[in-house]
Amino acid sequence: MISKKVNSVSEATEGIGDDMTFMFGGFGLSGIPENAISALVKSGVKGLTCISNNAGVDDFGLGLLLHQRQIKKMISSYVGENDEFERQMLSGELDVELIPQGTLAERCRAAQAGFPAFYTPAGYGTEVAEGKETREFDGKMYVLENAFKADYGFVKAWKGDEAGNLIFKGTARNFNPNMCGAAKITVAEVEELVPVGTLDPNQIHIPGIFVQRIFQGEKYEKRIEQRTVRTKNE
Amino acid sequence: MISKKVNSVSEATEGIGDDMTFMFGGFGLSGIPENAISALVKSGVKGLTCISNNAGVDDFGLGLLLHQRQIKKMISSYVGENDEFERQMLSGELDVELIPQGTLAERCRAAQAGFPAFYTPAGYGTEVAEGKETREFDGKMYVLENAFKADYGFVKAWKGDEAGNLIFKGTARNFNPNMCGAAKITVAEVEELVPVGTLDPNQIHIPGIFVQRIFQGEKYEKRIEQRTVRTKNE
Amino acid sequence: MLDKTGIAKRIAKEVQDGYYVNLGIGIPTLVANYVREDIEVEFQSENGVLGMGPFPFEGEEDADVINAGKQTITTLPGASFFDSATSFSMIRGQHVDLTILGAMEVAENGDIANWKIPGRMVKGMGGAMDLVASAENIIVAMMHTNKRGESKLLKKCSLPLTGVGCVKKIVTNLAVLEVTEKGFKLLERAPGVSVEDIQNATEGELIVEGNVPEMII
Amino acid sequence: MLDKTGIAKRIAKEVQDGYYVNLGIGIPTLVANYVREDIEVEFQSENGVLGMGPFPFEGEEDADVINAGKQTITTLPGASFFDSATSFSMIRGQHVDLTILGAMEVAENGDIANWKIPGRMVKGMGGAMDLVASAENIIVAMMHTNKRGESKLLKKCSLPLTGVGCVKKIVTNLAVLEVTEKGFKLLERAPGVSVEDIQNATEGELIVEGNVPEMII
Repeated sequence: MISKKVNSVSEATEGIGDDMTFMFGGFGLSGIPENAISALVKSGVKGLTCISNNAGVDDFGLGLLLHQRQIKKMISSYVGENDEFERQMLSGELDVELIPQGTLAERCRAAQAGFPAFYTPAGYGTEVAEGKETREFDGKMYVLENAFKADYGFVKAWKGDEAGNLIFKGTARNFNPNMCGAAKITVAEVEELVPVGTLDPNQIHIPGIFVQRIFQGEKYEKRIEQRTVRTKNE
Repeated sequence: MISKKVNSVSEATEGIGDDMTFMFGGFGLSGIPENAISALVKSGVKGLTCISNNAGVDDFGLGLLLHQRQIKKMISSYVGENDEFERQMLSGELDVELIPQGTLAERCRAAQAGFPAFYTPAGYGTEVAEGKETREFDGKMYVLENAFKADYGFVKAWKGDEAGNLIFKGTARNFNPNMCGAAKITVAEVEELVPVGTLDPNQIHIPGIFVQRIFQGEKYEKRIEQRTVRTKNE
Repeated sequence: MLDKTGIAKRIAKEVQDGYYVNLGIGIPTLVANYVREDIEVEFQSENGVLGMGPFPFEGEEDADVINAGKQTITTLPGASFFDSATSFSMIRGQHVDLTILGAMEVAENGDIANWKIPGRMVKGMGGAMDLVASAENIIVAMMHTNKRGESKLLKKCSLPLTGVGCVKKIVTNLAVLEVTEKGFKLLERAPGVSVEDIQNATEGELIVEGNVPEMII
Repeated sequence: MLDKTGIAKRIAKEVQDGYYVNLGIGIPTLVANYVREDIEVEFQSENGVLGMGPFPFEGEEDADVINAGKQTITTLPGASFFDSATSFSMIRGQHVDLTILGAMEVAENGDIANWKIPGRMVKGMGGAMDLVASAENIIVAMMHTNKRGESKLLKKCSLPLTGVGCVKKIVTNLAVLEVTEKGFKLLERAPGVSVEDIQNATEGELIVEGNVPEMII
C-alpha cells in the first residue's frame, strides 16, 4: 500500500506559491475543503486562479481568500451571495470567468481522465461559446471545451484511508470526486481518517491513485447557507 | 419512487427485434448478463450488432448467440478464446470491429452522458485511427471518437432495488455502469433485488434514472475462465 | 390572472407519471408541492441528488444534504447521491424528462435569456446553460411582463442568451403558450384573462387559433 | 542469456517505491513476484482493480474478482474496485506510473507492434492501445529475436502498430536498451552475452557507447 498520509495541513499544502491555479471542491459551502482554505489564508499566497463552482460567502469558504485579496481570477458557474466578491469584480480587481456548471464538472473530469477536449451542447449560441470552436453532430450544435490545468486540487471527503481512498457523504460529494487527479497534486482532507483495510473496496468513491496527500481536518464548521425546515405539526 | 421492476426476463426483453444494436456488460465471463443472454438465445432475434468487450467462450456468454448465428457484427476490444467466433470471422459470416478497450468504455460513457464525441490518444498512428479525424493538443496527437448508439443495453449488477438503483461487486463491475443509460433502453439484471430504501443512497453505483427495467436473475452460473490458485503450504 | 402559486399549480399538471424532473429556483421550486399524489415522480437537483423529499424537520437539517438552491432537504426511499459530472450526465444525456425554470425573456423561436443583465452584477448561469441546451422538454415559469410592464415574450431576446431555440412551453400569470415554428401559440388563458389582454402583453408573434379555453387549475 | 524469469527479475528492478504499475500478460505478469520487498508498489488491472494481491488459496476463488488476464486474484488492504471508464482514466490520465508489456516488434523510434499478425486470427488489442498511447513510462519485455531467429528490434515495424513513438525501455533475453532519438542505446548486456551478439540480433540502429556493463540481477 502506497501511503499518502501527511501529518498536518501545512505539510499538505507544501509547495504552494503565488500565481498558481487551484481547484476547490464544494457546492456552496457544502463539501468545501475548510482546513486547506484556512491554511491558504494563513500562507498569504496571492495571485491565485481558483476553479470552484462557487466563491464562498463573505466570511467563509473562498470568501476568506477573496477578503485577503489573494485571488486574481475566479473560474466558477455561480458567484452570488458575496458582497466582497461583487465589489472586487465591479472595481476590476478580480477577473471572473463564468462557465456552465456541467462544463465545469466535465473539464475537471477530462483533466482527471486524460482527455484534452470534448464537445458539449451547453452554451452554444451564447457568449460562453464566443471564440470557441462549434460543430454539428447529428443535427445538433456543440461547443469544444478543454480540460482544466491546475497545480493543486483541494478536496474534502467524509472518510478516507492512508492509501488515499475516499468516501463522500450526501451532496457534499459534488465536484470533489471530479477534481481528484485533475490537478498536478491532489490534496484530500477528510473528517475521519480510518485504518487501511477498513473501507470496503467495493464502496470507494475515489481510489487512492487519484490522491497525492491526505490528512484528517482539525475541525469542520460545515456551515449551512439556507436553513430550510418544516415544523413537525405541519 | 418510479418503479423499474419487471417480473420476468421475457418482460425485460420486450421490444427486441432483428438487426438491433445491443450493449452487453461484462469482462470475459465476469459480470455478464447471463439471464438476458439466455432469453436472447431463446428469442431467436438475429442480425444483431453487439457491443461488448469480449465475445464469450464457445459454450457460454455471447458465444451462445454466436453459436446460433444471431450476431452479424461484434464491436469488441478482445475476442480470443472462442473457436466458433474464429470460424465465423475467418469465413466472413461475422463482421468484427476491434477498438481499444478504454475507447470502448468511453464511447459508452459518452452516450450515457450526452457527449457526441471526444478526443483520445488511444490508437493514434494505428489502423484504428484510419478514416478518423486526428488533432494535436499541446503537442500530442489524438483521435476523435464518437458516442455509441444502441437500442438495448443489458447489464448485470450484484444488488438492485425497484427504483433501478444498482450496486456492483468486485471486478464484475467493469463495463456495466458505463453502459447504463447508454442505450435507448437499459435492462439490468441483479443477483438480489432488495426492497427500496435498503440501499444506502451514498453507496449506489448507478442511480435508477439510468435504468429502464430491472429484474432478479433466476440463476447465475458465474463461470471462471482462468482458475488460478495457490496452495496453502506454498 | 394567476399568482406565483397559480403558475406552479398549472405547471404541476404537465408533470407526468414516471418523470424525472429538475426544478429551478423561484416559482419552479413550488411546483413540487402541487404534483398529483397518484403519480410517481422523482426530483433531481444538479448538485448531486435524485429522489429529493420535503425540507427536514427542525433540528434534523444536515449541512451535507442540500439542493442546488443550497437549501437543506431530505431524501425519499430510493434516493441516490452522486458527483457533479454524473449529475450533468443525467441532464445532458436527456435522462431527466422535464426541466422547469424561470426566465427574464423568451423569444418566439424558443431562445431564452435568464442569467445576465448587462451593467448589473452577474451571479452566473449555474447549471442553467447545461439544462436548456440538453433537455427535450423545457417549461418556462414566469410573469408575462416585467416590473416595468414590458413583455417578456419577445420577437428576439434583448438580453444575453442562456440557450437557443430550446423552450417548448411557457406558463405565465396570463397564459399557457407553446413555442411553434410560427411563434407563440396560445393554448390556454388564465382565469379572467382575455385573448386581447394576452395579445397586449405579448411582443412576439402570438398565434390564436379558434376558441382558446380558460385554464383549469 | 536470460530466460523469461530472468527478464522479469531484471524489469522488477525498474519498479520504484510509490509506483502504480500495470502489467501485461506473459512475462510482465511474472514481474510482480520479484519486486523488492522494502518498497511499496500497487498493481492496477484495467478490468477494474487497484491493489491486486497474489492468487487466491484453493477454494477461495471468486468469479467476481479477476484480473485483465481473466485469472482469479485477491486484493490487498487499501484495494479498490471501479468501472472500466474510471480504470482507463487512471491509465489515460497518467496516474499509472509504469506500464510493462510484451511486444512482437519494437522500432528504433519507439513504435510498438503487439496485437495483430495479418493473415492470422486477430484476438484484439484489449487495453494495449490505450496503455501505450498514454503511459509516460513503458517498458517492453520480450525475447530479442522471434522463433525464426529474426530480430524483433527493428528500423521500422513490419506489423500493424499498436502505438507510435511510445516505448522508452526494452528488456530482452540479451540486453537492456533505451529508445533514444538516435536509436536503441545499449545499456546492459545479459550475463555471458557480448556486444557483438547483441549487435547481430538487432536490426535497428544500435548505439554502443563505452564499456557496456553486464546486468546485475
